[in-house]
Amino acid sequence: MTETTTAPESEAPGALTTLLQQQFSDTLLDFHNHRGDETVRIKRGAIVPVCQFLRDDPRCKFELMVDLTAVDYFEQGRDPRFEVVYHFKSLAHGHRLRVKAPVPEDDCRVDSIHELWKAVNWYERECWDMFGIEFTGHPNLTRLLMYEQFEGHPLRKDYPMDRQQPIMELREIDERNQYGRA
Amino acid sequence: MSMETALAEPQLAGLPIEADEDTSIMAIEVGPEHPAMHGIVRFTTYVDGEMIVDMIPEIGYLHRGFEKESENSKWIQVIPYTDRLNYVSPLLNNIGYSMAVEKLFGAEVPRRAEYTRVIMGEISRITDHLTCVGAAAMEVGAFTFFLWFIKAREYLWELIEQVSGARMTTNWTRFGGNATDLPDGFLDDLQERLDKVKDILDECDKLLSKNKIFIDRVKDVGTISKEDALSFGFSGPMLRACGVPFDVRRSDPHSVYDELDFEIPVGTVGDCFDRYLVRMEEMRQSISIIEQAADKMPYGPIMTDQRWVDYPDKKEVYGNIEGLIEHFKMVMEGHQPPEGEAYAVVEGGNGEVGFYVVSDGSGDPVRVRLRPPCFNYVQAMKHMTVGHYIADIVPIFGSINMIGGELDR
Amino acid sequence: MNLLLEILSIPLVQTILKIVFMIMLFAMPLGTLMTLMERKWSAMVQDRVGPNRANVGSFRGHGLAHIAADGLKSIFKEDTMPEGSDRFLYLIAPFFGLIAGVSVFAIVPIAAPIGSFTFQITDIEPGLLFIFAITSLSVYGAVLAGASSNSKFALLGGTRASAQMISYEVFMGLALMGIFMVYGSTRVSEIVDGQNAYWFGSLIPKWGILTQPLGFLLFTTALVAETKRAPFDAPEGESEIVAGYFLEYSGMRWSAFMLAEYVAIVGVAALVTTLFFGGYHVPWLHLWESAPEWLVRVLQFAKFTAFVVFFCWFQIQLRWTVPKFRFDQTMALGWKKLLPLSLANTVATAAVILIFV
Amino acid sequence: MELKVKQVQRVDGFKESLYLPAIFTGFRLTVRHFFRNLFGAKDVVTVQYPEEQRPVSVRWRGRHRLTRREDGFLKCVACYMCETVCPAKCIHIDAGDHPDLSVEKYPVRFDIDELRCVFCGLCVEACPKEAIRMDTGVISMAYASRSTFDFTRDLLKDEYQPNEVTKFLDEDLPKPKSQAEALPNSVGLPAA
Repeated sequence: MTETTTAPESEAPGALTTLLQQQFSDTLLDFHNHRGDETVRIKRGAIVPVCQFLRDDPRCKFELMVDLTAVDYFEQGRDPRFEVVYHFKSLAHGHRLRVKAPVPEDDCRVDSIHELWKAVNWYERECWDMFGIEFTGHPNLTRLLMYEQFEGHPLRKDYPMDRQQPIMELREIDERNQYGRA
Repeated sequence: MSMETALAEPQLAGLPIEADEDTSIMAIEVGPEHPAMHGIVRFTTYVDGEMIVDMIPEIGYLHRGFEKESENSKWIQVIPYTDRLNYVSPLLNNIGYSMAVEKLFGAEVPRRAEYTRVIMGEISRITDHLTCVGAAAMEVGAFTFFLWFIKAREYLWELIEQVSGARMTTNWTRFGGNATDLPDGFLDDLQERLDKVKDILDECDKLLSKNKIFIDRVKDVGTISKEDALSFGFSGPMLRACGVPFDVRRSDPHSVYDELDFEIPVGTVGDCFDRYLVRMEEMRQSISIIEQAADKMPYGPIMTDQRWVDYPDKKEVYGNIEGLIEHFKMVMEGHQPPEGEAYAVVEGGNGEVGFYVVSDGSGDPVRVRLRPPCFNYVQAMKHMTVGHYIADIVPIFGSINMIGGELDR
Repeated sequence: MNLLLEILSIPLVQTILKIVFMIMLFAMPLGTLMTLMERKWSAMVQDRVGPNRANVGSFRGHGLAHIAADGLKSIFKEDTMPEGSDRFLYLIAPFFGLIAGVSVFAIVPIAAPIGSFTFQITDIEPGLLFIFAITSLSVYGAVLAGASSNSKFALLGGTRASAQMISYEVFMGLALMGIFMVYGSTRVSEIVDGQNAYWFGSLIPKWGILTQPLGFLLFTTALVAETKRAPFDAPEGESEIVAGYFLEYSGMRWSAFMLAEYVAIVGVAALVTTLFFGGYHVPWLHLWESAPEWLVRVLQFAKFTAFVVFFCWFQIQLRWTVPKFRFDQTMALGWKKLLPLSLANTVATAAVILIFV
Repeated sequence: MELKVKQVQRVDGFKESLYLPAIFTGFRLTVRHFFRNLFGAKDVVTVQYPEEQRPVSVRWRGRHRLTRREDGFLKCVACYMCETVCPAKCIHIDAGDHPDLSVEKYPVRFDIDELRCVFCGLCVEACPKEAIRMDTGVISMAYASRSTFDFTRDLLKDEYQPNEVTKFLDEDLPKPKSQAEALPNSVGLPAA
């Protein structure tokens, strides 16, 4: 467990961050080291070369694409609104890395990295399903968890919690929400 | 149409084939309602005779909006939801989520709490493996094996009940510690029950592990190579069965696992037989971990004394007004971890369970993301089943231990 | 009184009475009981309690009322028929298995004959070969049910069942060649009587299990495969093809399939007892020369029943012990291992008989 | 601790390919279980439910109950903490002025919809007065009608009979006659 300070340890760049700074100096936007999680923010156009580098370079050697998701900063009013978050794990070196790529709302797309790891395919589909972030070059970008007729993208913050989809019967839900006894 | 020609057909390699009278290919819907589908998942399987030529997994039937629900809750209210993710090892999810939020807080967990977490987590892992191996064995016909395992699981769930107050919906961890300490006499009871579980494991091992009928069913079935497994993002027993000794408990040591001695079982081939053996061995290792942790169990508090991480002590709440106000504020406004993001991993029952949490400093999470291990396994189902018989779906699917709640969230 | 005796002495009446006894009072009740016993015994193996909830008033009888409850339930359940099914075939399919199952009892003797009166429905010359012919009919039950259900799972189950039953039929006959050779007949009564002989004075009875141990193993395996029970229950394959060929059936027709399976269990037990365990002959009973004739018959019937019940138990125990084969492994085992073995057994038996007898 | 790796043993040799030895071993095990369960020595974890009930642990989170003060009235002060913390949002409280002047508020209405409840126990932890508990040990609530599950203040007693209509009316509340009676602490009496 890390020390109980909230002071930013983020100032000192980690080894991987330094490496990425050297290699992709023009695309690296930001980095931090909060709570020991090495994190870099990169321009979304560079996601494919960066991931390629992370997978193939012997100093990185990230065999595992652990997780791919997005975060919606709508309520925080941040611009760009979305951030696609990649988590990587290297078994050879034992380190982890988080890569984030900001995606604006009006041009909601990022390049697909499905050719680098086979696991990416479904993660990108899920991300599209949930956030509406388009992964250009993805072979089969269809809904994964929701059904085809679903309208909207449920994990966007402006998708209301209690929104009724047209395919659902409203009657039963009204009944359930009526709290208390007759 | 033979296997080779069927695979050579361009449309078969990719997306749905129209199964019509001209081809000998038949489409079979395995699931969503099917006895071998634990949880609900659908495999549209294309078979040539009994040989699978293509398969389209479809998930989402159990999607309950865990992440959306969490983002509309307070931080503490997410813990009960995590029980329902992997519902055969809920404690590991509790622990993972709490670790993620503790990482945000920068909170330190007392050692006794860590040791109890290890014990409870390993019990949970055993129940997970018991369910998985038992169910997989049941589906290849070893029903007795399954019910003996269920009996063993029953012993362990009663233990979990003694500590947390519920068998499956445990809601046991809190930020900075655990809700309850181990009750009196728990460690003796634990040892007694672990001995029973060990006996059952030995019996079941004799019953099945050397039975040629069983070996025939699982050997060289659902084989996946090391490279493919890594590319598909496998973790946990599935990856270890391929021969990669990757265990989050060792690679990213959390809790007090680096003070405990255990071996990581690995397989060689990466087929269902290896997965079965790895899981069987892992249960024995877990028992040994529990015994070590019980021996080393330190005395001390089970909650961190850091303020604003968890509710103040009940004595404070009842005794003085500051404590009461702090308690009131924490309940009404929720726990407020500092702004930032954290990714915490635990070795779950069937792989790396990761929680990615983002906070903006308020009482409501911005993002709670679960990285489900079986998501990757179900994605690889097509890769593992094509070329096998339709009956092989059952052991392969059993061995990946898909948990619907975790997969669809 | 005389009239009654006279009527009873008519062979046809005797046969009908025997049929009624064998089917209605022996095979069917045992088969029905097996439906419960399977559940109770498997519960004991698996450290469970088993069914014990059905009750008539306060009578539970450790689950005996479940037999009645199950019967009533299946009678009153709706008899559904899937859309697009072949109506006629769908309706008749369940009864092939039942007919084949009970026909085994036509040749099984349950006690030694008294004068010209045999405790056996018919003792025909071809004996077992006739039985093989009849039991092959049960293939039709599975195939027709699978083909007429208009369901893919049922179709797969039906094809599996037909392939498995036909191939195991082949060496079931071959496995028995040894028995035919040792006892020199295909007539059941002669085989049974042949097992009443002894080696070393009257020390060891010449039972089929001792003269043909390999034949016993092979024949039992083949019979278990014929009844499509574990470990050979790929045609049902409840985890992969749901319930196989009888997936779409409900109500009484489904019960007919189940009953056929359990009657077949009793049939298998009866055949194994008759062919390999001396049939009704109680070993060493001939040493007690002053035994009254009725007591001998009662003892013989009791011995026969005890062995039948034991083998029923054995089959059920086997089912809850072993996992099941995959379909292609069943076929590979049959054709590649058991068929050569039974051929070898036949040749070896013939050689031994030629040289030593 | 160093990384220790253990290779699992795949046993598949000639002895296994004979099928029979393993089947025989298995048979011995199952027969042993069979006879052990046939004659006494029940190693059965099944509970014959309605007749016998499993002893639940003291920490078991069952149906809720509202604790009472010594005068028999509810301890609850209607502070809304449990309602706030409840993840299933199944608790609904309406506060009212308590006739006993020593108590500021009391729940005029305290409803728990047990069908929505997820039995997480967070309400018990949040309560500053130990007014709500889940220690009744009631493990299953199987009633015939949906409305039976809407537990009101009056039904959250220690024992609950769904068919018995009980009402805890406002007339039953204590009616203090003097200041000293209403506020015993104000005249210096130690709290009980």
